[in-house]
Amino acid sequence: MSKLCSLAEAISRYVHDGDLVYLAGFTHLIPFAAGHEIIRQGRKDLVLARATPDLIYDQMAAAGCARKIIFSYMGNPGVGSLKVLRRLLEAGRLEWEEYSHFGMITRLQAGASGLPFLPMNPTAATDLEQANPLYRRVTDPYSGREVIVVPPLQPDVAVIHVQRADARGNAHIWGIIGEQKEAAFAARRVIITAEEIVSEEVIRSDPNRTLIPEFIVDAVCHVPYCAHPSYTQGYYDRDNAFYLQWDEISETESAVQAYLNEWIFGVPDRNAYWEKLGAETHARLHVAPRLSHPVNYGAY
Amino acid sequence: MSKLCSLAEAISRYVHDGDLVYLAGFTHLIPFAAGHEIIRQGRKDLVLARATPDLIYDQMAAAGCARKIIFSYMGNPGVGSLKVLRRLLEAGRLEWEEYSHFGMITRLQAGASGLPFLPMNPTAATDLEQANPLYRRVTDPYSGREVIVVPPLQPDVAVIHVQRADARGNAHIWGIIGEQKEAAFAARRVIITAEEIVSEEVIRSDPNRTLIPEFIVDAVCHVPYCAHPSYTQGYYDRDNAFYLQWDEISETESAVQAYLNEWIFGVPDRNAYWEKLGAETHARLHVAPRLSHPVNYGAY
Amino acid sequence: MTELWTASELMTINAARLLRDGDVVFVGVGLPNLACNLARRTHAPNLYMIYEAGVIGARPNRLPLSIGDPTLVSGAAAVCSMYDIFTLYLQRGNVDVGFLGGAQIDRYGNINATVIGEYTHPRVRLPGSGGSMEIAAWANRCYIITPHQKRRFPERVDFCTSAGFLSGKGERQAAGVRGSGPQAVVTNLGILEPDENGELILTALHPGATLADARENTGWPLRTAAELKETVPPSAEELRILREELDPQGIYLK
Amino acid sequence: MTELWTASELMTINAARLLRDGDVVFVGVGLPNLACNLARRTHAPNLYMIYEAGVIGARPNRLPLSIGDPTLVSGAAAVCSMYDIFTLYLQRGNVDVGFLGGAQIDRYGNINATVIGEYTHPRVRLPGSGGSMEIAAWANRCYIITPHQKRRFPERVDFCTSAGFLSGKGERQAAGVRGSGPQAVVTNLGILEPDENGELILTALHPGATLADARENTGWPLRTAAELKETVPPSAEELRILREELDPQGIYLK
Repeated sequence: MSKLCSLAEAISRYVHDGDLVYLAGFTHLIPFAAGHEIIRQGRKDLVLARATPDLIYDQMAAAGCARKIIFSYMGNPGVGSLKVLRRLLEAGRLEWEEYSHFGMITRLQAGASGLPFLPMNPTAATDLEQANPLYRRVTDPYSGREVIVVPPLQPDVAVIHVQRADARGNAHIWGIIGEQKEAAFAARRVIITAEEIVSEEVIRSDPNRTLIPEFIVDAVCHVPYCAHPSYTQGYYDRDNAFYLQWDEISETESAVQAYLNEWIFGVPDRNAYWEKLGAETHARLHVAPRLSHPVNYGAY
Repeated sequence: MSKLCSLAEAISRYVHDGDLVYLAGFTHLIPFAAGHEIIRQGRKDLVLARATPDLIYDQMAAAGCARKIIFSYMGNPGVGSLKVLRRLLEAGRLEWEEYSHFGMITRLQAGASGLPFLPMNPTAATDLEQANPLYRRVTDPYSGREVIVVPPLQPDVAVIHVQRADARGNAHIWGIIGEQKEAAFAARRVIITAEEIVSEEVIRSDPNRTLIPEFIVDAVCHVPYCAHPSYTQGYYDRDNAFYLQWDEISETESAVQAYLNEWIFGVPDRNAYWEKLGAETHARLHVAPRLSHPVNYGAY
Repeated sequence: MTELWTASELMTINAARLLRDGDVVFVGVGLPNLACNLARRTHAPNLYMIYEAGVIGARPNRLPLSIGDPTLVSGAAAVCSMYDIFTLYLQRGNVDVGFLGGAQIDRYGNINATVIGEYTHPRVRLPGSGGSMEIAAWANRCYIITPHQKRRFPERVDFCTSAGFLSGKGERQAAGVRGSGPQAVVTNLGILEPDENGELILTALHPGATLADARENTGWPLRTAAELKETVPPSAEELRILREELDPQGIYLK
Repeated sequence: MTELWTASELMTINAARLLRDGDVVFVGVGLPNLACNLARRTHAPNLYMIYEAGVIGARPNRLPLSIGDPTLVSGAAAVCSMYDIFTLYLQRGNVDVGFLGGAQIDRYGNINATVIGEYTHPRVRLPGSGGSMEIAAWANRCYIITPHQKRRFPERVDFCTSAGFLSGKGERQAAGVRGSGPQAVVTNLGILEPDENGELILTALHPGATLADARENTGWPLRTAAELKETVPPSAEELRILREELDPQGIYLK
């Protein structure tokens, strides 16, 4: 059964006010287009969860979509601060819940596994544990020593960007895979955005590459360049210049609102956004091919 | 640094009397050649751990290598009993320790993760838990309900058969991946056997396919057809006829010893074993190619 | 009983009919695999087959002869590790149907696949749980296919490898497992289903089988449903698919 | 201080020299990445670089500008999930060296990367732990590269994001973490190392830097090693590799 639909339809159908939303991807494959569409559709009171909020949650918070943020590293990767989120936190205008990367990812793994908690070895750094009551301790029944545990995180909806998927939602991902699989299995609803929609035959030629199977997927959207200014391995480069530029834009509320008006509210969809970026940016982000050696599954 | 050596050298150097040994592979990629070499070298008092002992542990037990077996399904897959192991257990001549598949695999996952235990949801079937004191219970600090936990399994040595590896031990595996990765990371020493030794360039053309990285590997052995009568996806078929034949051979001690004499002690290595199988078997197990569509990593 | 079909064919066809279109099924080899493939070719074209070896959405080109047959992998939708299949798929609640089997099934649908006699001094040592302890607990629904013999249907299993309703539905509910337990046992004589207390009672007989047959071959006083049904005989099309397409060599259906 | 090299170059070169051939290093971008690549091109050709994004054995063709730069992936030995990198690699004990950084490093090597002021009412909200809480605990050895400034070296951190020696070595040992903690802090003035109680003391000065400089820029009464060494000046070859091969545009080394 095909689950193909437009990104606008998918967001409208599966992302609701007040939802706990996980836009997945560690630096790689961040579904910016989905964040922009959520902004355009004016969602409110979202709980935004991501290990690294990155620019996309800075933008969504600036647009007023967020009630709370759950994170483990609130920086502009390779640049510095996420200034919108930082201002909101320093002003007490946004709730937050904080983990280390491992704590955050362990919450997703527990959520994806259907477990009530998962353990981690102690780190001796207890300040965050004291600040966040969802960190707990459990006694190892074998040694009598303590481990740190976190509860499952099960987002209402996860958006997962992938290189290629078939129309049913079986998805191939390569390059940095971060927490894509765990977020998809943890979530109650899953939206796949894909650079390419391919035939089942392409997916089924390499089943070990499929991280997400169709039957946990609700919608499949064909969204080329979805990840810009993040990137899609093999398809286009990370726009490091824009990450630097955001550091300037996000200095002032007015520049941020001007950006939202021009680049989010001012365009109908990702196609228009990509066209607006222009030929020079397209050329700058272009990448030459470097193909994997195929493997032989055998015609059994 | 190349870790290439013969399988005989690797077994002699890294498998010692009394070791806890894990020959990995769920139905697929079972390193029969390594088991046969352990038999030829006369190792004693081994603790043999595998989710599915399969014929290889039946043979190793028959050869007197084993003191104890740790398992979760002691059958001849698709055929019936493992008659050697069954006789030994019924006669009280072999120690055993037993789990469900999930319990066994969870022990490996805990061992691979460096954790003192991992939880599983309760199953309501408590007889095995009562029979095996390594199953314990822990209270979920969030709900107050109980989970079942198992401790880590960290084998002294694991043997992992793979389709292709480079000389340093970076290994590509596809098809059924079972517990290969978990067993390798859980073990103190790792022997890789490979159908093909390839250049670094082949491995590095597809880093997402690498399940085992060089720096946890101690030895790399080039052993084509290592898995027969199990199989290697894309390289040769499973020898179902031999699985049926073993059901007959293993009826009597004398037939088993005759088999060991002819097919293990009677051949110096896997090459000779494969040649001895003969052209008809080679033809029967041959498989036509079915290649994966390559993916593009980009020349960044 | 008529000889228009074998007992294996009869059980496979009746098991296939229990599957619903869209079900995600945790499949074993042998009769459950045939039942699933038959359902896909008849009333449940969107049945989704996953295997404990970590194969998702398999489309085998030949009859798989083991749970890890390479034909399950070539052309599958996805392959994952065993840890993933038991956590992300089964424990997470993504599996609708599991098939179970064992040497003994008791009055409350508990299954023994571990040992006849004492655990520490086995009279007959069986293979053990494999995946079944968790499948029985966490799949939404479970089905059992087994020949109807007194020694296979004792009042109480020697060892509870996989939980049915324990000593009654309340006890399973109290244990807090997510799955609803065994929903039907398909035998060569008919179909047993749990009553409101989780006791297996006879709800249908196959054409030609009698209540006396069933009682004689059950190790507890077998009760029947208020309205005992007769199953619809295998159709020519069901038999044709099994014999010509799925198991032409009669490996499982003899 | 001479101007034959920048402070960044000096710190990078001295950090590189702390690495041993064969070390498995958990690398961040920026100076740690440059230090590792410099070590690989000089005395540690078998240095093995892994990244918290899940990249193993990276061989970047260009200077990576973020922890998830695609050049780290193309041509790498392996890529795995974040859960795997923190469990199978870091928690399992497969990482020899971790690099750490933060806004504050205190007398006992504890690091604050979370907040200046109160946690619930932040004066300055910093990015937070990321991977560093676990790296500081579980990597066999940790190194810190940081400019030597009084505000960066308080007596006690406002918030302990990553554990050094807490209030002394005994307390870290009692906590039972596997790693041996921070082994050196490389600054633009010299090198600090923990004494037998885990207190950071000055063990070496760079050419031209003075003890007075170091004391003035440290927020606690800085003690020195019995024998205070002077670091070997950067060699022409080390500087050439940094400037010509690794960061020709001077992105990190200005």
